[in-house]
Amino acid sequence: MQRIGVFVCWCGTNIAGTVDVVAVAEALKKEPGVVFSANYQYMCSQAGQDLIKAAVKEHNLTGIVVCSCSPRMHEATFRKTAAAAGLNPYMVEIANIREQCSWVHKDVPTGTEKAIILGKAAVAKVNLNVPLTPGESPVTKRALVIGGGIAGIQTALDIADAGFEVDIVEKKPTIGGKMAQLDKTFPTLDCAACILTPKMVDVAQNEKIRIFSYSEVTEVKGFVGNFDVTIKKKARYVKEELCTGCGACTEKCPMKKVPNDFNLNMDTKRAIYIPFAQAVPKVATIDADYCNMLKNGKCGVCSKVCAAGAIDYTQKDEFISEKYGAIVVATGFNPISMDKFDEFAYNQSKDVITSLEFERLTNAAGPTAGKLLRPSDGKHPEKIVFVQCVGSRCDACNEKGKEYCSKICCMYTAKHAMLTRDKYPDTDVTVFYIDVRTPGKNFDEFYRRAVEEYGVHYIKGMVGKVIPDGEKLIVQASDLIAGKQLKIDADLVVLAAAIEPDKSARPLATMLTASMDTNDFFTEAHPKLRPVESPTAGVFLSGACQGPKDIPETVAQAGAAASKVIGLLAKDKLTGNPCVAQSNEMMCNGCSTCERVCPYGAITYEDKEFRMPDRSTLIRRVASVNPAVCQGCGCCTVACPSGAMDLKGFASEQIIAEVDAICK
Amino acid sequence: MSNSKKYLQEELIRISGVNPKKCMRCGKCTATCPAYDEMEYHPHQFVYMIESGDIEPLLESESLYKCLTCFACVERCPRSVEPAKLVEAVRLAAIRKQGNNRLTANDIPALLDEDMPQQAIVSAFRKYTK
Amino acid sequence: MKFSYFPGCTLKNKAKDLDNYARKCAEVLGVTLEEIENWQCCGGVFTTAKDEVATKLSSVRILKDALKKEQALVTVCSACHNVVKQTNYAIQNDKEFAGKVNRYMAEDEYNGETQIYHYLELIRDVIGYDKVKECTVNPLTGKKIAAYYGCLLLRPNSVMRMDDPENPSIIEDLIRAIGAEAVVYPYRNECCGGYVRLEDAKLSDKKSNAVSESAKKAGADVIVTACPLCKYNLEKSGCEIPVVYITELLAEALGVKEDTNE
Amino acid sequence: MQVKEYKPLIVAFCCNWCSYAGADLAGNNRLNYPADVKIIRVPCSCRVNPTFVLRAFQRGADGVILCGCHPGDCHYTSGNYYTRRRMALLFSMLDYLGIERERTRVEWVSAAEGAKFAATMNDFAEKVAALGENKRLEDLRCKK
Repeated sequence: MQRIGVFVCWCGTNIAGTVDVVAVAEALKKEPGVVFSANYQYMCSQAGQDLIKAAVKEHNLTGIVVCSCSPRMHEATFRKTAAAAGLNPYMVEIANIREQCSWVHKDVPTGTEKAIILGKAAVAKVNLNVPLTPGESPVTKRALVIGGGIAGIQTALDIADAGFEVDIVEKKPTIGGKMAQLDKTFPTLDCAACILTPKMVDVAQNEKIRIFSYSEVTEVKGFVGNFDVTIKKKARYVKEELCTGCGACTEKCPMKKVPNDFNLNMDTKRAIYIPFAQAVPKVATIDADYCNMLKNGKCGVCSKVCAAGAIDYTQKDEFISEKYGAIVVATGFNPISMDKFDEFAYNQSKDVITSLEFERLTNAAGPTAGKLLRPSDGKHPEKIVFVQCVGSRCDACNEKGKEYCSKICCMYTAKHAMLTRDKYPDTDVTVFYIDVRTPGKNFDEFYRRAVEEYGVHYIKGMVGKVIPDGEKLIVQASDLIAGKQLKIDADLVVLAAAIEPDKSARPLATMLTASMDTNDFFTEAHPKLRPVESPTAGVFLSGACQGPKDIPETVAQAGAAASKVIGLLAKDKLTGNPCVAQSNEMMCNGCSTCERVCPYGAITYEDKEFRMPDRSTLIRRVASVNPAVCQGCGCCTVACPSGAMDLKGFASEQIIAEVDAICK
Repeated sequence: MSNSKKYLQEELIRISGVNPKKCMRCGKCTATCPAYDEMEYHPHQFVYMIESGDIEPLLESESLYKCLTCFACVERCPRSVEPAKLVEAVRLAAIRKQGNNRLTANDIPALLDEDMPQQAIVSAFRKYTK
Repeated sequence: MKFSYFPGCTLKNKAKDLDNYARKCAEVLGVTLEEIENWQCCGGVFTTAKDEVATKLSSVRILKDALKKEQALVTVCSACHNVVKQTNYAIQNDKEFAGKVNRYMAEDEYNGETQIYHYLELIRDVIGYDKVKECTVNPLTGKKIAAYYGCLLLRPNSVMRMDDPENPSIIEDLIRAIGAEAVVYPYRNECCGGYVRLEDAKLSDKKSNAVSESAKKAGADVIVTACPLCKYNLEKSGCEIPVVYITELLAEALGVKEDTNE
Repeated sequence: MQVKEYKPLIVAFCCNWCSYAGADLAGNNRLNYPADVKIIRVPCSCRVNPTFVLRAFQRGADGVILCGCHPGDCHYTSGNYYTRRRMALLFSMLDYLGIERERTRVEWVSAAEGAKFAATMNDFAEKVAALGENKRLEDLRCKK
């Protein structure tokens, strides 16, 4: 039998105004198990807490009921008080007689009657409370960052800076991501490579950071603090540790017609290649689809010219298992395919390009060495039309595009238009827009400069059709302000394609049990207050995998994700919520129902040996809850057909006791 | 909006099955319309004017009979507003009124020629006459 | 292989070639087209209005007839195809409309079960271009042919589902299969002016001219179409290169053209 | 003869993250609802076993209401979907037993919807009061 103390708070007149606190204390004194009852003006004050502590000592209390404000307000306070008095903090229950009683009822008899009932329910529950201890689990002090773009790079650097080990897994042969492909960055027009490549070098040189390039995550097991991850290192047919990145092989390889994906297939590379000069790691990779040696055993040139002896045609995919305490997703974005938007003639003319392609065309390291030339004939385009919102802001039932605003297009289009006018003042530049969205710092000023100083012609309207006509592209569009349908003879049309999450994100989300929205962006634990955490504990979000973002926002979020990871890794042990599910193995019939309803994958089944009364042993399949993963929703307790599953702190018995107390 | 305007608006939305509120005013329909030069009110204006209840001018407009029903605006509209269906709804609202038939059987002989396919006459009748 | 076949009214009068050659070619390619009995005109255009039911019933009768014979339905005329297909789509996707339609019709309920092929789809999806190549006895080598799709075959794509509505290839692939050169030009999916010729011939001329000029500029010797109204509008507006039905060229390639000339 | 005023007894199960907070907000804003409503806090609406509802009716409750987060907003991602299905089944069975549908309800109340919480409770209490005392499931052995 418990020895329960009841403490009724007045909360000044907040409670005492509508509830006769003395009567409540008196009435509850008669309840089974109650050995002490008191009332006080402010229970949460130091004096009030001292009163509780003294009573615990004096009356050898084993349980406490506080009739006060909402447990959402002061449950933690009173649990600490109990702990200070030597009681298990989970032996405290709160009867909410303020928010849910005195504040919503007007007269004293009603309020008092209800407060007594609420108090009785709490007493009934405490009678069945048992001391609970939060589970502890160790933390592997290493983080995994999936994706090596600017988001992943920044997160990794920040985590490493705090002294923790970080691994970056990047599916391409080099880190750098989309930012490495950009020319200049808005709104300051810094050269992207000038600000990105030093960070890439920092990553390469940081002792705490390992880079798994040309690699993918293939399996994730475990839970916060204790993830087991399998990483596939794809065969690059070059020994990373031996390759010096001298580039001799990439010059001598006879297979010259390999589409160069780094330049968006606007030029070619060799079958053995280093994506770009500042690649990290600066190691060659063989494209097995094009290499003659790998396809039919005839060639071997790269092996002959490699002074370091790094070429290895027999290399196989390698699987590595690693342990991590936290995982950061930084899988980034891609522009959507333009196949479904051929009214803009992307597949009909080489001179209709996407903005990312334009970025490569203006980049000094790009296919035209930075000269703005038409892909079709290498001539300088005299009239350029930019089309915004291609595939963004589409209706949900429209099968072609995306419902959301891609966010970055207005600004990069203004940048492209401005840079074109700056470098080639004789070029006529027109931008078709629906709305110009420039809410960032110095963004609108930037856009206005494009119009006012650089003379970019902005037209409110949309392009309906691009008609390839000999060397020209006839752009048929609306000018909504002039009330005209225009036909512009352009030399180059640039489409601001919507962006979408990388295709690798969906299978990764499944592996991580992290949730995604309908557009395959990762969802955050709370859209406002926990924007860099996934609802799955130990999984964090960085960059455009969570939603369209520009570089400053990505870097800010990357830092925020890193700080959350550091906060987690700084702990030696993780204390969980002790109110977790627990299976009674003697009652469990091994049906797996609970396993199926658990949203966290916290329940597993194992074959266990049981000693029978006749001393024989029996192996039975029973449920087992991982307390570190269980979040305590209790869904499994209801699903369990044999009643074996229960929730600590909210046991079926306790809730029924409350029901009974209320219905008495 | 007056009650009669509201009634007409609801009627048009019902006939067309289209929600003009979905429009984001990009003007792609008007950019794409092959009959633009012949129209007084253009596809995006049909959407906008129906949404704001300013429908009378549309009912009177020659533009109703210039739409080619080529579905280019339906195909290219990013918001699934499908302006051609609204144009059709207004045209029907106009010609369904007594005596408002655009084309009568008596007009046909003058328009016919040796090679004209039946399809042209049948279609025109469907579009211009009730 | 037997299919229900709906020629439509124009093919019985002004566009007999389109019909006759379609049947002849089908026979050569191993497909029998059985004409639906007592069919009525489809109406020429699909009325998008939700409250127009009676005008769509003739299409429903055609579809029901094919269903009764447990055959897929084949159409040739672009306009008929558009009307029948849009009607079928409306029955499949608009319960209220389907209900009204079925209350009009005395017999069994129809819920959009019939599969509809345009003649071009029949060739692509059922017969196959390889079979066409095999049966080609008179390849049209060296001929530069421009395919004119117009609007009705391709749009709205959510209903028609024939090909990429902005960059189609179904006619071009057939042109190549019969040994000719396909000329791709930007106006091939633009409108010819359609029935508006009766209302405003100038508009129709302008639209048709844009198409034929575009084809000519791209180097075409001949324009092919599957729509009698497109052919009429192009010719009427003074197109300088011949406009023929796709079935006529196919018949020429398959060596059955002379037979049908009466 | 003395007529005792009939007051319904209503048990409300509220999830900790949304509805219980919504009830607190109703209190903060001093929005009245009948004292007949007594709230039991559960971590998630999916913690409510149908037997709890039956138990309440057996012990003389006149109405039982479950409140959870809005669909898609569940703190535990999917708990309220389970609640919705389980309770649909339970309520149809209670209906079969002759317990009026109006005595049971599932309602989504977010932490920001104090007003909705109060309005829901007022409405529910009124409907239950109109039905009168629930005797059908009441276990007379439970009566003193």
